[in-house]
Amino acid sequence: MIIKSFPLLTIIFLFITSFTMPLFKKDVISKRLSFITLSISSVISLISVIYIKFNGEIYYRVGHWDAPWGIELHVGIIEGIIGLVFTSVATLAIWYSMFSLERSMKERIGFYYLLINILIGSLLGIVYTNDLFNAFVFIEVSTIAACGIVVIKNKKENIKAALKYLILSILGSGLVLMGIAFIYSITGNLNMTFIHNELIKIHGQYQSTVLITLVLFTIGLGVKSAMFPLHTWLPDAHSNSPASASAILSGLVLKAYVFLLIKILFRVFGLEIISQYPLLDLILILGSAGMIMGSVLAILQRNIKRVIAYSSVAQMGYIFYGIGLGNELGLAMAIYHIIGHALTKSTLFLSVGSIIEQTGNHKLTDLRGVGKEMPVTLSIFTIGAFSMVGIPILPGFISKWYFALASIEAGKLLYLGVILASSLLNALYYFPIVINSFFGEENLKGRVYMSKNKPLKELVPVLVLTLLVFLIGIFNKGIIDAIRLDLF
Amino acid sequence: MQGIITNYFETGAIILFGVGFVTLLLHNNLIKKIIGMNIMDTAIFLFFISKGYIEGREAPIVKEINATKEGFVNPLPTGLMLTGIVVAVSMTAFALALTIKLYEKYGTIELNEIMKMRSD
Amino acid sequence: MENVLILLIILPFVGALISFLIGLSNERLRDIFTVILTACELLLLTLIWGRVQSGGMELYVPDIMGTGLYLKLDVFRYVFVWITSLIWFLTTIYSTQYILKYKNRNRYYTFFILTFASTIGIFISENILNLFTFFEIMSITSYILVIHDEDRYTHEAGRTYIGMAIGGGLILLMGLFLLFDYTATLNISEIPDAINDIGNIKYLISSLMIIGFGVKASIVPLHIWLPKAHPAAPAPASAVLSGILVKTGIFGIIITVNIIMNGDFILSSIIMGIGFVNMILGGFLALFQRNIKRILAYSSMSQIGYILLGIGLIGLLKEHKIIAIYGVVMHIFNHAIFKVLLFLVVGIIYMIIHDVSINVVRGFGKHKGLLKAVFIVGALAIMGIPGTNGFISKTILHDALSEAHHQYDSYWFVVAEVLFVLGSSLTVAYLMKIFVAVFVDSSEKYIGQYKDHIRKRAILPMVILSIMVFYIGINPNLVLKFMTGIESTFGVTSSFHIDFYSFDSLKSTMIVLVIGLSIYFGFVKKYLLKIIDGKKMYVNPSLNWISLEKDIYLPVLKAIYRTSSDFFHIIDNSAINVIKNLTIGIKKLSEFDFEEEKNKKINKEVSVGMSKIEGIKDAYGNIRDQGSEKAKGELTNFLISVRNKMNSIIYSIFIFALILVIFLVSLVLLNR
Amino acid sequence: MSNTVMLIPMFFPFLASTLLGMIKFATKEKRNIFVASIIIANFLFLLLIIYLKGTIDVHLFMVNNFLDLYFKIDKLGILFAMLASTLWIFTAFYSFSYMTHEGKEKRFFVFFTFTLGITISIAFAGNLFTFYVFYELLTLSTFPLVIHSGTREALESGKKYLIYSFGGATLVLLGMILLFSISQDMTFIPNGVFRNIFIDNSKLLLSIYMILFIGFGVKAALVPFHSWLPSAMVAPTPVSALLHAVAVVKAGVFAIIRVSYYIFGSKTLENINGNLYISFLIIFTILLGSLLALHQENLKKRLAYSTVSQLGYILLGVVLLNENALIGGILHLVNHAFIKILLFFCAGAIYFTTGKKTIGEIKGIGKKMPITMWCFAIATFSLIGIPPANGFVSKWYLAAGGLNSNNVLFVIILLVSAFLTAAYLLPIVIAAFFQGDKDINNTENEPPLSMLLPIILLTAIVVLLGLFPNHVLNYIESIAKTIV
Repeated sequence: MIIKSFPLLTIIFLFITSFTMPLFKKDVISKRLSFITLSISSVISLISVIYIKFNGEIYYRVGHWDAPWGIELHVGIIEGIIGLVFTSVATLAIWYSMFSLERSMKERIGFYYLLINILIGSLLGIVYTNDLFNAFVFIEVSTIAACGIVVIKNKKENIKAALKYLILSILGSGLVLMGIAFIYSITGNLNMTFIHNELIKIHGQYQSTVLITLVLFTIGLGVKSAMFPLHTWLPDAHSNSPASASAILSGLVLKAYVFLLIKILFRVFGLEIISQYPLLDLILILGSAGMIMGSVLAILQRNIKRVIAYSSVAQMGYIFYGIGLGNELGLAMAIYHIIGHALTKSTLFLSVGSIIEQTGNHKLTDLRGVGKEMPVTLSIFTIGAFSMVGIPILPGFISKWYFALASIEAGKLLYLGVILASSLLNALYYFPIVINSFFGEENLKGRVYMSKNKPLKELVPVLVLTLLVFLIGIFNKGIIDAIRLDLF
Repeated sequence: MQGIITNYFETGAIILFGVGFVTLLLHNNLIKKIIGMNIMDTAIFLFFISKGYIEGREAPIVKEINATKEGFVNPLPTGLMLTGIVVAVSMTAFALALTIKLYEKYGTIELNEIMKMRSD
Repeated sequence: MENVLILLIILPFVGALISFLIGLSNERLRDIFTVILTACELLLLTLIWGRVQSGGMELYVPDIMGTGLYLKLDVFRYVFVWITSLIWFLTTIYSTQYILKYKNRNRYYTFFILTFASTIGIFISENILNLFTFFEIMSITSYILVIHDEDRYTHEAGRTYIGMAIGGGLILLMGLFLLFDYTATLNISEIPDAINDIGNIKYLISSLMIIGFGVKASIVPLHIWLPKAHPAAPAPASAVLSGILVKTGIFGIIITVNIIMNGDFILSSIIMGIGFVNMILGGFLALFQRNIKRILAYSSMSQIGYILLGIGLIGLLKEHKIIAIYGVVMHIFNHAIFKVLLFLVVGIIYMIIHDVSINVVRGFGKHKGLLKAVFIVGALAIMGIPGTNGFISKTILHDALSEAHHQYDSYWFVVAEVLFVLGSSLTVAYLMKIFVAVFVDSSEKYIGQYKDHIRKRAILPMVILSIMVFYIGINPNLVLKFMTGIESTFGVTSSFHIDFYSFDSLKSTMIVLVIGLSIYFGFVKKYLLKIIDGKKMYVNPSLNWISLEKDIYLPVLKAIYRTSSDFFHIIDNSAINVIKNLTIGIKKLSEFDFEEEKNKKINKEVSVGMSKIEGIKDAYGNIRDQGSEKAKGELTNFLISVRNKMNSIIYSIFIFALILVIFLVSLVLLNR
Repeated sequence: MSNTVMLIPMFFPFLASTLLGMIKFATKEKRNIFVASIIIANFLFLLLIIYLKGTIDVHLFMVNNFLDLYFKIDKLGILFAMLASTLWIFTAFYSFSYMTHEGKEKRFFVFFTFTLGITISIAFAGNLFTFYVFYELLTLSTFPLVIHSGTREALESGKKYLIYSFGGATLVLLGMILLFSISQDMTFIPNGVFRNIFIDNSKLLLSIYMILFIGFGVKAALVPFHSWLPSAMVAPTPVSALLHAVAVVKAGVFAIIRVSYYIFGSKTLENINGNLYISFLIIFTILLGSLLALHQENLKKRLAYSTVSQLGYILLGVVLLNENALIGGILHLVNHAFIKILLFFCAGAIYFTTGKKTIGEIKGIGKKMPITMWCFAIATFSLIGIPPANGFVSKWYLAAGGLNSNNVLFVIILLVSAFLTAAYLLPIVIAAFFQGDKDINNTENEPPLSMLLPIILLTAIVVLLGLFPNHVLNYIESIAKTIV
């Protein structure tokens, strides 16, 4: 069946097209190429999701080697959905950037699209692969690509941010590699399924090795996915890149690593093994700390993009929170939150991007009353903000609700307070933005209605994203059920 | 103690890792930091490869000595580490490139000095 | 036929509105209309006298005001209603003259009639909740009469009046709540049976109700509104306030003590005690007053004491209570007549010289024969001189007292007899004071007759009342016949006979007169009449005495008000304060964020940009003011450097290492 | 499927308000006619559906046990919905004139209509989740109304309103989560979802109840979470009136009734002593509201604090857990709605015609605007609870309820507060009618008819409700009988 090779196909397809981009002199061509390839990948991902839905998960052996030796791709429904979300968000982000990227930067346009393609390809690789070392390679590729995107604007903040990101990422991947070495040394396998089977048998003899490995993976991937105290690179990196890049970095890149962490913790080791160590509690604590501190730090920011970047820290906190709960529902919700947040955060970054683009201001104080000038964009932003705060039916609310239920299920009632406090804090920094831009006599003085509105065609991708946000919220039941079915 | 001496490869790797990490931590000079990272990477490679090596066995490319499976060491770690080295080199290259850029913009590669001149 | 009852209420209610509407266009027509209206009411009542005598009337209108409207008219109630109608009829006639020079005449008539309607309502309600309803309406409508002048004094009086009326109403309501909760009925005739079974709580209930009604009846110490409100109102309004409205409270107390509680001994004794206090205190304070209206107001209080005494006696006398019943009702009836008469006389004085201070109007009445005559009639009646109606009711009450003395044979009743006489004597003394000052002393200022100021329609009511005073005094049995049957309401059927003009009663009257005159000459003339600036002036030393309102009630209320207000102000802001403090905390953290920029910009930034919650500016300001600038500067710098370091590459790596170590150590430790 | 017809009165306003926002009207009159016809039509829809369909329900959108948008028409809901729609009509007409002063009328009417839909949805919400959804939406849709004037002060108050509301909603969410985790059912059923389940962990139940109560209590201005309400007075008068009378604070109270009697059930609450701890807060609420009202110079703020204390009465009726008290509570909910909206309308009319806001300024205004002030006076007497006005009837039942549960203290507080009510409202009336310069030119200066008429009609309703309360009373009694 050709469909079984679709996952690999998307990865290879994206890589190949990206390498051909430098061949073309004109930026326009790479721009369109990137858009076309990404949209094709999304269609393919959609097909594979549908296929998986009806025929079960795909195990695909690369180059026909059998499992323990060759590289294997494993695409279940979760991977499928995440892949679909990644490709479609990327498509929409690129669609958006097709109109706007030139306005914020003059050079290296073609290079940007090349990096995006590589980045998405490698992220898909991280999501799909069933091979640890393969995952490591994809991590490194994606790191380089992501750093490249950060530094695509030739400004000193960008360079510094990229360097910080790079150094921490290298450290993280070093730990991951170390972890892989440990795992390999005790199991002799790199294929996740096989490692798991092996570990079940032998983990009793290698308790401290397993423990150290767990820590290496958690920290290694944690730093890449901005687990709370290790988030320091994130705001600089995300806030300085172009809007579409921020959307992808914040919405997708972080999620790929955290998803890999989930795979390693629960597929490679399995709940049985990790529940012997208090690791999950530590993750839960850090997750909660992230939820609170991310928001608190966001309140203190004055640059709107930094606010949203810090909000990402808080939202990643939710995902770690879900992982840390260590029960089925928590995990399922962590994955649901990956999806929901990917969409919401991209929406937010893209709408803020267009606001900054149109007004040239990025300070909160300068953005007052902007709702009158660009009501459509700001309405989109408002919907995103509502989701973050947790207004019912939007995905943010669904996540919070089920996270809460999961923590009750796990018997961790006190942590409910964290969820509530964090959503209140979310309200505390999102609402003033919304209110000050829409309302207020002083704020609206001198603003002309719809004067800075973006043309509707440029807003289409953002509108589509908003629609997706709603859909994810409304059809949460199906998604969550599918995730739970495929979880272990 | 016995274990440390027996597994001298691993011991060495860990020591190297520590050296690398400390270098990374304590030096303000960006180049030295990158060197520290390289040392760390090397430590990991050493560790990984040592896992693949068994005393007295041959590499699987040497055909004459032992044709059986037991005669050869596992070639996979070595192969993996080749990939790893490539990745590490590219990373280093990228980091160095960024360092040059940074020097262009800030005029120094001492991080503590850069820290003091916050732009915003 | 039963529907007449509802007509009795609706007629004045609707009439009030109609008179308002008429008054908008034609005042004269309105005056005539109101007079006719009250006349009709009086006529209607008189017509149904026979019917009431033969057994009373009842009417139940369901589905209104929640409980429905339950009206009842028996002889007891009929006496109240009839005298009310009569007084209103006369005062309305009087008003058409008196109120001419006032503003807001239309409003006056509307509320005058509304008060009338609600008063009728009070007297004929069988459901005690209906009674309460009308009681409250009356309080409010009469308030508007009290403050009719709209000057500072009337407003102050009005404030006391409405405050006490509403407070009293609520206490009464509390009593009713409890009553209904325990007895599950609101019909006055059913309560006595129900209340027997509920234990001592009935004393609480009845005390609450007595306090509630007692405010209106101005029992001590709830009387403080009365001497303020009565002088404040226009004379016809004062007349009805004193003559009728006070009686609504009395009516309530009679209902409570003698019907609901069935003349409970303890309660009756207390009421009797209060009656004496009222009697003596009212009379005593009346001696000092210089405002004639206020003297009369205190006099009302004193007369209320007699009525309360009678109410107490009804309870004490048990089987023989019929005599006390007649005494009480009779005195209520008579007091209404002569007190209204006196107020109307004062009203005439006021109409002419716009002042009623005894020092100003001295000698006014020396040459005014008719006025003098009517005043004498009223004065004699209130003193209880034989031949007037006051003598009749006081004699009955005195007989009742002797009867009780006879029945219980206690020394207390000796004291009581003495007090009774003293009370009457004080009455003589304060009336002498008015009479001598206004009608005997001479003054050059007031020689004319002022005939053109006064029309016949102002004189007529006074004449009618004077005739009634004498007619009842001479022919008491007529009134007794009129009242026959009131005892059935109290569940007794015996009869009684009194020889009014016996030697004893005449003798005691003489004693009273002698004592009264000696008080007047020995005390009033000597101590209260001083020569100031070459003129004889009455002084009022009681102004400097302790005043219940100013020295006790108000300070206590104010203290309670202040402390509770302070307490609640704290609570009011508690939520805000908590948030404020939280934000101060956050602000402190974030302060360095602004500190980087020039100091001037900070304040702008804070006020414009970051103030998320109200009051944050203050909070911020506070921090800035309080903290010593230098220390804060260092702290801020430190915080800035911390934050910058946190964000730098070097420290990021440190954090990374730290977390790694923490994870490893804690896992290792926790695992073991 | 025909049951879905009941969604019309809920969703018609949404649709209509969107239309209103999009259509460009030639004249103000046309727009006013449009708004009026929307609101009246919606009222008719409601009547028709109640009349034709009776009590029906519909699952609009059911995902699972929890995510279930479920609407049900029951008697309590009908009461609330009718109250809201009736008052909305009055407010609409009142606003046509009033809002000409405030400007930005179109925005006002868009949100105004929208809020109607939400309020009716709240009334007919069939489970706690649905309720919660619309409860949140209510905050959002009323927010633009609160900050209508757009001044700094308005924005600050708006923020306060939002923060308090969301704080409360967050607590509600927490309570809902806990509740759902033990009951797996959040449908509003008379006598509650616990009627068949025995839960022995009474402390947990109690804390859930407290959390929900306080969460909803924020909207119901429960002390110490009330301070958003006085600050929200910067809103235009029709908005304040609606906020107070029915839309926001009553939604909070309504929620508490739903939670107490339709989720927990009176028996469960009695078992867990749910009412005991709450009642302290309520006593504070009543006393604080009425005492602090005395300190307010601004007329609207005084009314706001008065609302705080009156809401205390209603809550008291709800938590006493006996039939009389509940009847009193619900009746007071209705009565207070009419009285308070009337008071606000009068205050607004004064502001509209003379621009006067504080009590010191309005001396003698009764001579200029006698009709308005007469209506104000009647409302005042109602609120104090002087018979035969309607406030008295509800107070009577509340007191009876208080005594039924042997709480004399409550009754005393009720009366003290009534006295304080008199103390803060009567001076206004007195000052308006009997004080002020006598010599100034007393030409009558009433507000325009479209403002005066609602005032007069509402006064008529208040008086009629007081004189003939029995129909409403019987209806409420029938509700109370099923749930206590």
